[in-house]
Amino acid sequence: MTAFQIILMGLLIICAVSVSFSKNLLNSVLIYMSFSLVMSLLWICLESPDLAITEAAVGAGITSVLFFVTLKKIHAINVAEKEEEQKATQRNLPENGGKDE
Amino acid sequence: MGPNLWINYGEAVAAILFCIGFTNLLLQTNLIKKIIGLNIMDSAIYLFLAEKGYIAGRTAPIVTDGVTNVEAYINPIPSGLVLTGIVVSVSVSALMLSLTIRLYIRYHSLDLDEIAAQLKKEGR
Amino acid sequence: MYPILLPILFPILAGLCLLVYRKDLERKLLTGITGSCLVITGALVISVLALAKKSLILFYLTETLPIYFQIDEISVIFSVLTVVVFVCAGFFAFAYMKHEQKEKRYYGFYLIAFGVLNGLCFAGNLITFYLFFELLTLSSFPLVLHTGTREAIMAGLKYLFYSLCGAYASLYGIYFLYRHCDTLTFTAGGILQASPASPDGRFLLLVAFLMILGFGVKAGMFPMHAWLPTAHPAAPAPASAALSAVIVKAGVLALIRVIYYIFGADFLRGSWVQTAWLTLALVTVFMGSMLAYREPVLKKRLAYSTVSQLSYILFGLAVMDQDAFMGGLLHVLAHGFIKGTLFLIAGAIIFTTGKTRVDELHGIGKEMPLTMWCYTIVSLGLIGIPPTGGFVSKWYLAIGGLAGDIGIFRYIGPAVLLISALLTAGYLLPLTIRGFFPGADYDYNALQKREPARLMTIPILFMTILSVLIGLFPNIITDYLTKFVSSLL
Amino acid sequence: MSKRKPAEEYHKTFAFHFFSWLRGEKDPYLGNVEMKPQKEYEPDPELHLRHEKEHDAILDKVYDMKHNRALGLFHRLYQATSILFCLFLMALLLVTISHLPATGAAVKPVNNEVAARYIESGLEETGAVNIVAGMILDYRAFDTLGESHVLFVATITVLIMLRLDKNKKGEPNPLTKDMNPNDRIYEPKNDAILQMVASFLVPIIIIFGIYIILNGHLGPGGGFSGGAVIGAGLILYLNAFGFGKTERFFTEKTYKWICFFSLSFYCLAKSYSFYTGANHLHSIIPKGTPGAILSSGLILPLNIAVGLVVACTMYAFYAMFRKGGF
Amino acid sequence: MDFVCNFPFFSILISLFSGTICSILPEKAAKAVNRIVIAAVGVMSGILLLYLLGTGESFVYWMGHFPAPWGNEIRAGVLEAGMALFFCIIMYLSMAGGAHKLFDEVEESKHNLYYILINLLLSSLLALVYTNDMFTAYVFVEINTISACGLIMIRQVGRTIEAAVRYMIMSLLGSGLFLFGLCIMYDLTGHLLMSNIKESVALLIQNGEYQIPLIVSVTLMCIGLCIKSALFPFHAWLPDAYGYSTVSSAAILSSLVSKGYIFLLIKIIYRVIGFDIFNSTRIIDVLFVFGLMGMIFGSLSAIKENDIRRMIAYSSVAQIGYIYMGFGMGTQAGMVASVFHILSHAATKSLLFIAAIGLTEVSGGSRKFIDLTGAGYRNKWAGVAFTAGSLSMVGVPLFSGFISKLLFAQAAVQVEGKMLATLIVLGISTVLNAIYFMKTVIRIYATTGDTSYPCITFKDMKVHAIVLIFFILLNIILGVNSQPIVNMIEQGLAMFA
Repeated sequence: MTAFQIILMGLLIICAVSVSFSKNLLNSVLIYMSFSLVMSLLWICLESPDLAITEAAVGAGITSVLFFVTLKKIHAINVAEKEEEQKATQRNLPENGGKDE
Repeated sequence: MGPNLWINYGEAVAAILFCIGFTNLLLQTNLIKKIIGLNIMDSAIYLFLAEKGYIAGRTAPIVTDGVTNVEAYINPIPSGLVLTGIVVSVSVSALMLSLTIRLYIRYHSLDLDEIAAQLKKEGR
Repeated sequence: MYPILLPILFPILAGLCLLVYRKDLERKLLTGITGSCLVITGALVISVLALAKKSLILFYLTETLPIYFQIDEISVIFSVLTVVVFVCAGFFAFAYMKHEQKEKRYYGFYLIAFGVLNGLCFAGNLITFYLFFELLTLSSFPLVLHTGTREAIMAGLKYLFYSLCGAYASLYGIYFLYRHCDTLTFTAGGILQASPASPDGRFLLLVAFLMILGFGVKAGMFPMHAWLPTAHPAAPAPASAALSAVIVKAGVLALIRVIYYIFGADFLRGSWVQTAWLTLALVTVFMGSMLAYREPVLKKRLAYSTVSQLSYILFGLAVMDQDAFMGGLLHVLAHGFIKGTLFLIAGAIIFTTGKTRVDELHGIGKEMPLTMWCYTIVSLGLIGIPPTGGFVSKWYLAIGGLAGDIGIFRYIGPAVLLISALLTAGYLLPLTIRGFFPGADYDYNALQKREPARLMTIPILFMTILSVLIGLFPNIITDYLTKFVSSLL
Repeated sequence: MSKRKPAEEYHKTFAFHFFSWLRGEKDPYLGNVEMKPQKEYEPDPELHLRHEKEHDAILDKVYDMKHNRALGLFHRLYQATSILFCLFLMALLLVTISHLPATGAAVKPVNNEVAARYIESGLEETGAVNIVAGMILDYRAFDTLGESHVLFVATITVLIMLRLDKNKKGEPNPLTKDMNPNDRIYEPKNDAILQMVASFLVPIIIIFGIYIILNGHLGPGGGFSGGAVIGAGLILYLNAFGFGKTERFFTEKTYKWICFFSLSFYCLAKSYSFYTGANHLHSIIPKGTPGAILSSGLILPLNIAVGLVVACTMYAFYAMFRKGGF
Repeated sequence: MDFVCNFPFFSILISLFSGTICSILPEKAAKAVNRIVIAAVGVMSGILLLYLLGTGESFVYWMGHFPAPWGNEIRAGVLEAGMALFFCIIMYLSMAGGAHKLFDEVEESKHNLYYILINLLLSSLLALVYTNDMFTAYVFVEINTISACGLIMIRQVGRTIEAAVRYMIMSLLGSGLFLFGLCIMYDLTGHLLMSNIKESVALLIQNGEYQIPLIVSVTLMCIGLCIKSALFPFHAWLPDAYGYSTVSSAAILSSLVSKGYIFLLIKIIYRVIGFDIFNSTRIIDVLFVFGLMGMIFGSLSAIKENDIRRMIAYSSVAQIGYIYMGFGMGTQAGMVASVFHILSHAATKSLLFIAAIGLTEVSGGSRKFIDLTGAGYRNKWAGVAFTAGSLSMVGVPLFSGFISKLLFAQAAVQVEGKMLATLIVLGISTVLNAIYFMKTVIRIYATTGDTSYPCITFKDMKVHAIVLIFFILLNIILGVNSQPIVNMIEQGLAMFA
């Protein structure tokens, strides 16, 4: 069991680090989702099934869904070209942002 | 350095995760990533707590076959605390995400510094 | 029930009512109300001094700190001065403020400042004193910035800043004292038990110096005198009369209370604090006279003169000798009356001619002979020519300085006083000379008598007469004070 | 006096400053404190406008991240200190952890009489087979009461942020007018595969959620996780069939009343048990036989209440995020 | 057990429950419920305070059927009851004083949500005050944070949303650190209940075990709470949050929310770690230094500020610095001074916020000093109240600010090492206070103001004026009648031990 736990923990750290360095928001959210799943597995190993169920339902389920909806709302889920476009407009924002309001 | 670092590797991982989350929360310019960092930080604390309750060789605290012996089960308290904590963290993330949406709609940006600059420009 | 509170609360409440009342009053009614309030307050003060019980504990602020009032000889002197100057300057203001805006606000704060000053005179312990000291600053600074011009507001802010800094410096003194004394009640001869040589005592000397500097701000002592020449010209003339004659004396009163009633003269005598204080006082005396001598604007010149003359009093206090102390107290009265008169005269001149600089005032003596005669008489008094009030006080100061146990200052002190008196003649008399002898090129045809209104001349005359009376019959006051001064020192 | 300096030079000397202070010309406020508001004492609209424009220009310059070196430097400094701080924190925590009692050991401060009593007499005192459920809903019920209100208050804040309301005249609020009311209209509707899968999966998910809730005191799970599962099922249903379908049985009103009744029940039930407990009164709620579905006193109804709240809240979150209302 | 002992429990439950009830009520009813609840809790706390002063002993109250280490507990002593009473008074007055502005600033349909937030905030404050259990404290800290965030952002302009995000980020950092510290503490002692933790900590100290984790845990909890209560280096979120939210929110946030955390910290110091053990650590020195820096830098930022609300907000930073400086002295007297300053600052700061709104109302809604010129004449009551508040802040005798400064100075002269620094900084900060508050007072009473704005008389703003009068009275009561209150604080702190 210990080896399995260590592997899971390594995965956790990898997930956490790659969330920080991933460029794409959608990727980060997906990685975070897998982080939650790994966490719930780890909790099964630690003999806490209550936590595992809750984390699976909440962390990997509801929270991620909310993240997705947010990304949708802020137009971050897009195909690659649109993303480039998005970035270009974002860069221009400081100039015209004030006037728009 | 104390004697138990290698035995407490679970907690050590929790501490590292906590710091990664903390750094994300402090340094990421993107609000979404800040929120993910926050969630990672919270999860790390819960992992820490769960490790505290774990006792090698014992089972989950659900009474099986009427055995109510301390020797049989792990410590139930941390699990209870973590359950409460998870609810808190999901509430907080929902709140933060809704704030993010409003902020984006208003300023078309997810970077707090950029938003602050826009604010200064607007309101004298 | 508490008669001692009446002269404090009555003007404050009356002033507040004036301020709070929403509509603008008719001018006659306003001056009538203010005038009667002033007179009533004056009567109340006199009757309290004569009749009422001499002390009162109002309530306890903390366990050992009551709000406490008591009346002693010092209170009597200062409150008599306050009453005379405030009533006179108040009546003067009825004529002077005719064309100013927001008269009601002026009178409101004027009355409040009157009440607060009475409270200051009657305060029986350091905390009560500090309370009224702060209130005095706050209630008098609207008077300074009354005209609302930019200069006035800057001057008011400067006054506030200096006064608050000084008050906080002294507040720290109070904090430290509070640790060493069970009570902060004013007791003749001081309440400190520690000897100046002990470590505590050495620390307390520092505290004493801090408090002297702090309260010295209000009395215009050297390092922090700069607010005076800014605030006086900016304020309306009756306000500067009150300011210069009474309100700056609050600093003197504070120093008397702190040095003679808290620390005790014996504690400080011969210490470095006394030396430093003497030095500062003498520097201020000389510097104030020099600056006044160079100053062309009349009101500013008078303000520098105030700086200089106040330090005469401080010198008298710092010598810690019976005669010098007596001289200081006499000078409080004499300078109060004289400087009040001088500022009122300056106000009358500005009011009728609109001129502020001394060199513009050729022939003013021909135009306003009565006013200028008063000016001449009180100027002579301030210079110290007998038989006016200034002579007696300076005489006592000089005697005390020579007799005092103050080392080298025994010679320096009187010398500086003498030089400064000459300078005083130098900066006050030119106006008289120019006023009465305008020179050959003066156009006598354009001359017109324009003596100011009676509301202005009567207060001026009254105060001039008082200042002369002090000089003629000083022994009424000295007899009253001798016993008490000997008990104090 | 023999050599006179030119005025400008003289103004820089110490002597000038000293004498001007001596004469009281130096002003403590001047140029430091009071001047700014004083300057605009009598507001001149043109001047005012020009000041504002200058101010804008300055701000543009100051906040121009690309060209402003000082700001960039500050930024880098901030990042460096943050990273250092985090590394320091990590080191500190690791050192701390190395001194903590060993994981997995049976004898350490955590495993004291408190845990022992929960395990040994939890079954008879609370009637719950799942000791964790017994603990959070009976022994430490106050925490859990607080926890459910955390969720409640979070919903309230999300409502404040995202609910699109119209004012009395029926106009949308100007503050939220930029918000896109329903973003589902841009998506393909009536996706056959999704609907097929959903009609098959949603009942199973919901039944599973109900099972978790009802079984909370007997096995792993409980109101919160079960509620979250049901909420997920509802969200799936919504995605497959659209708001039109869900609004038939679930509107804001429904949500409000379900939430209100569940939370009130929760509050009142727990108040009763707190009150009787504190005043040492006998509670009339039967414990039942451990292991049966209808057992363990208040835990089952409380789980149901929490489950309802959580399910509705999760759905409400989603609906709010999606279209700003139900 | 007397019936009165149920009151802490009742007050927490009533306010929690009223939050739920308000969710289905229309706005007017919600407002009524809110007022009634605050008043009822206030009355109960008052009765409880009298009862406790009578018995002179604190008591614990089981939350459930199980005693101390097994079940939850709340605890009431003189200080707790007094704090609860005071919080209720301030909250009621702030709500009443800002009520008329609420309608301009918040969407109509969301008014009842505002009252829910207030009710829940009250219950969380009460729980923080009464709790005897660390984890309960954590849960209610979260409720407090989220509802405070709601109070900030309910006025939905860009500024407040941005401020709310900043506030949340800082608060969540704080909560995370606090929870981590709590977990370490739990691991070391095995308890979550304050009194049991204290016993175990004393035992650990005696045996010399787990010294490093203990210190780290205490430090983490302290830093967490400091961040949440906006101690100096962590105050970046504060000016926007206080400066742009609705006026009631600003008053409540500055005078109650941060004070709730500070009170929790006091409880932790006394009831969890032990006063003497806490004072033997270096943490107090750090708190002391940060407190001093906060006092100066907060005032300096306030001087530079050109907006009246933000100026008052920055002054809060300075005042919180005072409180932490009192902690940092490490003496009983310093602690008493800090607790008194909590009261005095709460009374003064909410007065200033409520008065400031009265002034801006008659200046065309602008908060810039230029437009406020002469506002004191247009709205007399607000002008007078602002002046009174300023005088209290500056430390004029007869107002509460003077007494707290006196207490701080008195406490400082007992601590040899920190005396000079304290007194110097206290002096500088007081002078700075005087500068910016007096500047404002002069500004609002300057004669050359824009006369085109309307004047407001007593009739137009009865409630507002009455609230202001009550606030001034509260200030004067604290300033004049301080001795009984100080005695009460001392008694309450003694009960903590």
